[in-house]
Amino acid sequence: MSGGPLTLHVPEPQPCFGKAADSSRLHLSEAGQVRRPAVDVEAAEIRDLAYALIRVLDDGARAAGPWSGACTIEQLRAGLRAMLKTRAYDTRMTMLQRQRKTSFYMQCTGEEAISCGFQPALQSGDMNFPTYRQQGLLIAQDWPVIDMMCQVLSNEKDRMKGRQLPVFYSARGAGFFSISGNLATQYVQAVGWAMASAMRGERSVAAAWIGEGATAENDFHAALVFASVYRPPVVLNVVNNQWAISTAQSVAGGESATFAARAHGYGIPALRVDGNDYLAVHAAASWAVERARKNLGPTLIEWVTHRAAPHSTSDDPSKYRAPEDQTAWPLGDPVDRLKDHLIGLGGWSEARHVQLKAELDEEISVASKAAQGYGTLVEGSKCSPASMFDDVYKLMPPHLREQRQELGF
Amino acid sequence: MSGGPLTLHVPEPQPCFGKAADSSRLHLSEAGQVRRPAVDVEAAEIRDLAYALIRVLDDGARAAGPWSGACTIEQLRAGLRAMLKTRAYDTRMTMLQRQRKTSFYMQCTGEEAISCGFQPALQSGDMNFPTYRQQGLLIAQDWPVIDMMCQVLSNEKDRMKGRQLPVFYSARGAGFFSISGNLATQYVQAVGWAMASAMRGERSVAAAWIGEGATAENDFHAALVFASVYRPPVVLNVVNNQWAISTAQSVAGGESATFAARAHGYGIPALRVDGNDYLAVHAAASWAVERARKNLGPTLIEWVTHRAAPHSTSDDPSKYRAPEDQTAWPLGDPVDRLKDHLIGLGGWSEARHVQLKAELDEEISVASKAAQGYGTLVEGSKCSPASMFDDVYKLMPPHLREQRQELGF
Amino acid sequence: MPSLTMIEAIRDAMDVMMARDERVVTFGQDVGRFGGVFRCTDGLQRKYGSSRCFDTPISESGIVGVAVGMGAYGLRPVAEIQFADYMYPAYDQLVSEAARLRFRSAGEFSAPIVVRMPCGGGIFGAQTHSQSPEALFTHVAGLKTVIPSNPHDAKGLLIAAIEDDDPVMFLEPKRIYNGPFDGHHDRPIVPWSKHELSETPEGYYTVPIGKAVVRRQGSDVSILAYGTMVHVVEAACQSVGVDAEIIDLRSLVPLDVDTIVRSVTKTGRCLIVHEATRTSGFGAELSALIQERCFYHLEAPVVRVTGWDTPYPHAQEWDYFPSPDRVGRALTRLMGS
Amino acid sequence: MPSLTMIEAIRDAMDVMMARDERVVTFGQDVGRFGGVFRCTDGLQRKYGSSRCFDTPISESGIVGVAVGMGAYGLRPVAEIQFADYMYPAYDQLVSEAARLRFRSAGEFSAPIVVRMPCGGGIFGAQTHSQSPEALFTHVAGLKTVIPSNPHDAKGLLIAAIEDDDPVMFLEPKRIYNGPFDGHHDRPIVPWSKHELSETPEGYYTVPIGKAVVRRQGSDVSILAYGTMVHVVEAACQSVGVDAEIIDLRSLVPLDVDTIVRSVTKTGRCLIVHEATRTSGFGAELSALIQERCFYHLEAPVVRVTGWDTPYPHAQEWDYFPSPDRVGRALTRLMGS
Ligand SMILES: Cc1ncc(C[n+]2csc(CCOP(=O)(O)OP(=O)(O)O)c2C)c(N)n1
Ligand SMILES: Cc1ncc(C[n+]2csc(CCOP(=O)(O)OP(=O)(O)O)c2C)c(N)n1
Ligand SMILES: [Mg+2]
Ligand SMILES: [Mg+2]
Repeated sequence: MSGGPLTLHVPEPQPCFGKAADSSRLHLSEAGQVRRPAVDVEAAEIRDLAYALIRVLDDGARAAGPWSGACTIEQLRAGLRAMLKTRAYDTRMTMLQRQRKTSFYMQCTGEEAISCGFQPALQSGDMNFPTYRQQGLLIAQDWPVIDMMCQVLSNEKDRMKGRQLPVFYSARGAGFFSISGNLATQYVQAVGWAMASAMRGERSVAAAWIGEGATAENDFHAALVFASVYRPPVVLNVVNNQWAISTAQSVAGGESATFAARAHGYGIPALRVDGNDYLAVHAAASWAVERARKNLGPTLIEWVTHRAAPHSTSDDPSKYRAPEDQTAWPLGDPVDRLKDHLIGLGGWSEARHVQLKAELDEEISVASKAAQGYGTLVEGSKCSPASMFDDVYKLMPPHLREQRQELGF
Repeated sequence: MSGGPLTLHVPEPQPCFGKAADSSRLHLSEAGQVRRPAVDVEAAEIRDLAYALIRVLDDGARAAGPWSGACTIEQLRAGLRAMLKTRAYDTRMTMLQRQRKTSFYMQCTGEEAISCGFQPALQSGDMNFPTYRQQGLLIAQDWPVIDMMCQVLSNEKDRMKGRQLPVFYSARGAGFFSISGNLATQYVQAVGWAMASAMRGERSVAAAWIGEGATAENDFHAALVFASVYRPPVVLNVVNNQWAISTAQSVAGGESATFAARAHGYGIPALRVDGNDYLAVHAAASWAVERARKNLGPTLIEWVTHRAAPHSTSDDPSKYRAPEDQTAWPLGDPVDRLKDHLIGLGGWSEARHVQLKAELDEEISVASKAAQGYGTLVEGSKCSPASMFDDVYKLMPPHLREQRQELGF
Repeated sequence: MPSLTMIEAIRDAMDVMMARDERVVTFGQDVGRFGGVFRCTDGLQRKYGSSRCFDTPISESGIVGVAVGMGAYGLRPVAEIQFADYMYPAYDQLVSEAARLRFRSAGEFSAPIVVRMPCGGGIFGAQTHSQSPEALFTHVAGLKTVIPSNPHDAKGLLIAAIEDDDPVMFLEPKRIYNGPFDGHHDRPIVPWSKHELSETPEGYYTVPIGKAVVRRQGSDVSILAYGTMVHVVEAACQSVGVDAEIIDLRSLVPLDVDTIVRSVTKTGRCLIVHEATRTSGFGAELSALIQERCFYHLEAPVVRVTGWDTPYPHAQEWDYFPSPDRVGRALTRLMGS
Repeated sequence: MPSLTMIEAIRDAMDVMMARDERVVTFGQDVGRFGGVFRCTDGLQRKYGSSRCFDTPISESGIVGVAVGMGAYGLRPVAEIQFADYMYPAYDQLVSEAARLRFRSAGEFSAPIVVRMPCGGGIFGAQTHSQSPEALFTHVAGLKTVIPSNPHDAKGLLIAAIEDDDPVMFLEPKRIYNGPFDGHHDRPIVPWSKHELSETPEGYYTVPIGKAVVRRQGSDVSILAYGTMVHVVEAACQSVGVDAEIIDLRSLVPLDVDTIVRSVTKTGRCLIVHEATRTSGFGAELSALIQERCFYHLEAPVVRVTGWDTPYPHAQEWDYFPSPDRVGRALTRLMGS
C-alpha cells in the first residue's frame, strides 16, 4: 500500500487571524428558500434540511418563504422588547460583576433571538432544561428580573440561597429547570422528563438546550438514543454560536458535518435554523413543539448563531478570536434585524426604538438597585451559613445536624 | 392544539413470538447492486450506502458486483477454515463450561465471517480493540488456540494469570487489545491508539469493535467525535447481530435508523455490509483499512448479522426470542454460504468440507486436552494467589506488599 | 409469612409499590420483557404495562439521566444497573445531578430515584461482575446508600427507598440472591427457605433507612458488617467461639452511629468487615468515626478485614473474598490484643 | 534558582518533558491554541506543534479514553481536565480502564497517563468549580494520586508523574496557582515570589511519588495535610502557638505511611485536614491507618477538620472552606484532650 506517514488532522479555527473569512462552514441558504414540511413528516424525508438553513428575514429584513407569517406585529414587538431587555440585563449584570458585586457573569449577546423566540412557542406546564445562556427564556415571559438579579448577587432574596454560581437560575413556575454547571447532563434529563409526560399520558413538552461545544459530551448521545427509542415529546436544541470558550466549533465536529445532522443517525427529524432571525426561530420552534405535542416525537434543531461577547466575565477572547470573526459574520444582529423588519412593516421606528431601549435600561437599573438593596455577594445580608446544611436531603440527617453545630449553628 | 394524551413508544422486538417476520428493519439490497466508491470519496457522497447493504454473494452463493473479486481461492479456503475452526472452538469451549471446567463462555456462532474476514485486511503492527465476540480475529491468524483455552480455563498457563473472566483475551503480538468487561470503553481507546499512530507519523491502523447494543453507550459517541475531529486511521466496526442479551436492536435505536447512519452526523464515511458474506466482509474491510492507511481517515462499518447462539452460557434465549427469529433470518449462515460459493467455483467439495471439519474438531480436541493438562478453573494448578498483587502497579507499593503478607505470601 | 428469596423479595417490593402508587416505574437493561438478568423484575411488565416497566438501551448514564428527569417531573423511578461494576458511566449523573439537584435548586426540584444494582463477588464474575462500590456513594453528599443482607430487609428497605424523597443507591449483594452465603464456598448451597429472615410479611411494610440492627448480642467485641459479610461474620464467630455483638448496618448513609457507639462503648473492641477494596473503603470511615467517638473505651485498635487493594480476580476469587477463616483469624488476634 | 508560580512550574514540567521525550504529548479543553483556561499549557503548542499539544472536544471521557489508547500505543499523554469537578464523565475510563489495564492484561498493555486537574475551592467557584475528589481516586486500586502544595513540588512531582508507568491523578489546588494561600481571605494576596518553595530548579528534577515531607518539625501534635491546606495549617499553628509537626503528604497513593507513623508515634496526637467532604474522605483512611498502627501511642482521638458533607456553596464559601480559625480551634481542643 502506498503513501507516506500518517498525520494528525487538527482543525484550524475559522476565520483565522489575518485571513479572509470563509463562511462555507455555515452552510447558508437564501431567506425563504427552504421548504416547510408537514409536522408529521418522516425524518428520512427531510434529511436535506440538516444541510440547509431556514431563514425568513432576508438581507433587507423582509420576510420570505413558507416559514414566514406566523407572528403578529404585536408578537414581533414583544419579541423585540424581550431581546432588548435581555441585552440591557446582560449589560447591567456585567457591570455589577466588574464592580465586584458578584463573582461571575455570562452574557448571551448576539444570541437573544433564540431563547426569546423559542419561549412563546411553549405553554404553561412545559419545561425547559437550559444552559447558562438562555436567560431569554425567563425574560421573554416577563419573569421578574429582580428575582434573577438576586440570584446573581447571592443576596438574602436569592431563592437559591447563595448556593449556586451566578446565572445558574432555577424557576419551576416558569418552566425553567435548575441549571447545572456540568455540561450536557440536562439534555438527557429533558428526555426523561418528556418520557414521564408520555408515560403518564399527559400533554407537557420538554425543551432541552445545549451548546455546540457541549454536544461532544457523552450525555448528548444518551439523550438522542433515548429520544430515538421512546419518541417522547422533546425539542432538542443545539445552540451553535461557533465557540466553546476558546475552542471553535470545528473541534466539536463542525468541520465535518452540521450539528443538525447528528440527529440522522437516530432517525430524529432535524432542522437547521438561522438563530439570529427572530421570525425563523419562532416558526421552527412552533413546528417542533407542535410535533411534540401531537405525539409525533422529538425534533432536533441546530440554531446557527454567533457569540458576540466573551464566553464569560472570566474570559478574554482577544487571545484566540480573530477580529475578522466579528466583522465577517454574515447573519447580522438579531435585534437589528427584527427592528428593521418591524420598521419595514410600518410597525416600528428608530425613535420608538431609542425610547424603548431607554425605558428598559431604566427598568433594569431600578430593579438592579432594588436587588442590591437586598445585598450583594460582598455586602449586606445573605443567606445564613446554617442554610448550607438544608436541602442536601429532604430531612436533615444526624451527621449534618452535628456538622451544622460544629460550624456554630 | 389538537390531539389526545401523549404515549410512550416502547419498541416491540422483531420478529414477535408467533408473528410473521418482517425484515424491513434489515434494509436489504440485492447482491452486487451497491456501488464501490473510490477510497478517497467524501462522506457526503456516499450517505446512501448507510441505508443499503453491500452483498457479494447472492442467494445462489454466486459472487456479483463491484465488491467481488478481491480474494483468491486460496484466501477463500483459508477463510472457510478459520470460520470452521472458530465454530469448532466455540463448541468445545461451551462443552467445557457445561462440564464446569470453567465459569463462563461466549460463542460467536453465526457471526464468524466478520472477524475471520476482517483480520486478513490488517497488517502486522495494526491493533484490534475487540469485544468478547471477536475470537475469529485470533483464530484467523492462526494464533494458538491452546493459548486461548488456557485463558478460558484460568489455568497455570493462562497468560492473564487467572485474573480475567473467560474469553477476555489479550494478545499484543496478534494485534489484539486486552478485552474489557465494560462495554464501549475500548471504542474510544482505539481512536486514541490511531491518533497516536498519526501523531508519531507512523503507519499503523486501529480497528474498533462494538456490538449494536453497546453503541448506545456514551463512549461510542466520544469515539465518533474524536474520530470526526482528528481523522485518525481507525475502522469503526459495529457488529449488528440483532440482539443485546434479551434486548432487540430496536431498543438501541435500530428501529429508527441504521447503525451505519450514526456516522453521518460526524461526517464519517459509512458502509453497511452483509456480515454473513465472507466476500463482502473482506472487500469492505480492505476498503476501509486502505482509506485509513492512506491517511484518508476513519470509516464506520455496520456489519449486519445474526446471533445464532445464546448471548453466553448464562443466557436462555427461549424466554425472549421467538423461534421465527431463527427461521426467518434471510442472510443465511456464513459458513454454508462460503462453502457453497467455493464449491460453485470448483474449489471445494462436500467431502473436503466434512474432512476439514473432522480435522479441525480433532485439532481443537487435542488442544483442549493439552490445555486441561495445565489445569482448569476447578482442578489442577493455577496461578498463585500471590500473583493477584502483581501488575496492579508496575512496581508493587508497600501497602500491597503488606496485604500480600496478610494473605500469607 | 411467606419465605422469599432476595430476588422474590425485591420483586415483591416493586410490585407492592407499583400497585399502590402509579408514579412508581422501573426500567433498565433487559428489565422489561425478560424481567432482568437476575429476574428481579420478572412479570412486572406483563402486570403494569410497558409504560411502567421497560427495557432500556445499554446506557447507564442515560438510564440514570432519564430517571432524574422523571423524578423531577414527579415520578418515582426505580432504575436497575445490571451490575454495580457498570455504574461508572452513570456516576456523573449520580454525583453531579441526582445528589445535588435539591440543594442547588433550593428544593424546587429533586430526584426521588432509586438505583438498584447487584454488587459483590463470590460468583466467579471477576473484576467486572464483583465490585462493591459503596464508598464511592458514601463520599457523595446528597446520596443515601443502603444494602440489605436478607429478604426481609431487602423488601422493607426497597419500599422505604422508593418512598424516600432523596436518591437512594440500593445495593444488592448478588451472592445472596438465592440463598444466604457464609463464605464456605465448598459446602452445599443453602436456600433462603432455611433462613428465618426469609420470612417476609405480605404487602406493604418498611425497614427504615438509617437504622442498623443488632443481629446478635454479645459482649466481647462489636462486629460491623453489611450485605453478604453479615453471614460470613456469623459463621466466623461461630467457629472461633467469641461472644461477638454483630451489627448489620443496612444503611451506610445515613449511618446509625448511635447503635455503633453504644455497642463499641460496651465491648471495647471493634472489627469491621467489607468486601470492597480496603483503601478508602467504607471501613475507613467507620474506623475513623469509632475512634473519634469511643476512643476512651477502646481496648485495642479497630480492625478492618476487607477485599484487597487489587481488582477482583477470577480464579483467585476465594483468596480475595474475605473468608470466615480470615475474619476468624482477625477476631482471634483482636481478642488477644 | 528562579521563583515560579504553580502555573509556571506546571508548565515548565511539561516543557522539560516534551523537550526530553518525543512521546510526551498534552491535550484537553482549550489547552492548545489558548494554552488552557488557567494558562498551564501556554506556549506549548507553538513550541511543539499541534500534533503534540492540542485542543480537544468537550468530552472528558473522550479525553481520558484517547489518552488510554495513546498510552497503550507507547505515548506519554498528559491530559487536562478543565476542573476536577468535571472528571466524572471520565470516571469509567479512569476506574475501569486506566486503573486496571495493566492488571487485566498481565502487563501486556498499560496506561502510563497523567490526568491533571485543578481542584479545591476558595475562588468563589461554587459546587462545580471547587471540588476535591481525591478520595474517589484513592479507593481505586491501580491509580496513583498526588497533590502538590507549592511550585517546587508541583514541577518535580509532575515530571515524576509523566515518567511513571502507571496512571497518575495529578490534582492542582487552583487557589494556590498564583500564590500561597493560608485561608485568610480577607488579607492581601501574597505572590509566590515571597515564598521559598517557589524556588524551582531549572530543567529536569523529580520529587518522588510516595514520599511525604515534614514541613515543620514539632513535638506536640502531628498534622497531616496536602495542597492548599498545608498553608492553612501553617497559619493556624502560628496563631495558636502549638509545636506541631506538619506533614505535607504530597502523594496519597502510594502513601508514605512510615513518615506518618514515625511522627504520630512521637507526638501521640494527630490532626488531619482536608477540604473535601468529610464522610469517606481521605481523612477517614488516614485516621483508620493511624489508629491501626499507632494505637498504643495515641493520647487523644485522631481529629479530622474537613469540608462539610454538603455541596460546595457559593456565597458561604468561607464557611465551608476549613479556615485557619477552625483548624486552630480543633488544635486547641485536641491539645486539651
Ligand atoms: C462537564 C464539563 N466540562 C467542562 C466544562 C467547562 N466549560 C464550561 S462552558 C464550556 C464551553 C461550552 O461551550 P458550548 O457548549 O459551545 O456553549 P457556549 O458557551 O458557547 O454557550 C466549558 C468547556 C463544564 N462546565 N462541564
Ligand atoms: C457498561 C456495561 N453495561 C452493561 C453490561 C452488561 N452486558 C454485557 S454484554 C451486554 C449486551 C451487549 O450487546 P451487544 O453490544 O449487541 O453485543 P453482543 O452481545 O450482541 O455481541 C450487556 C448489556 C456491560 N458488560 N457493560
Ligand atoms: Mg458554543
Ligand atoms: Mg448485539
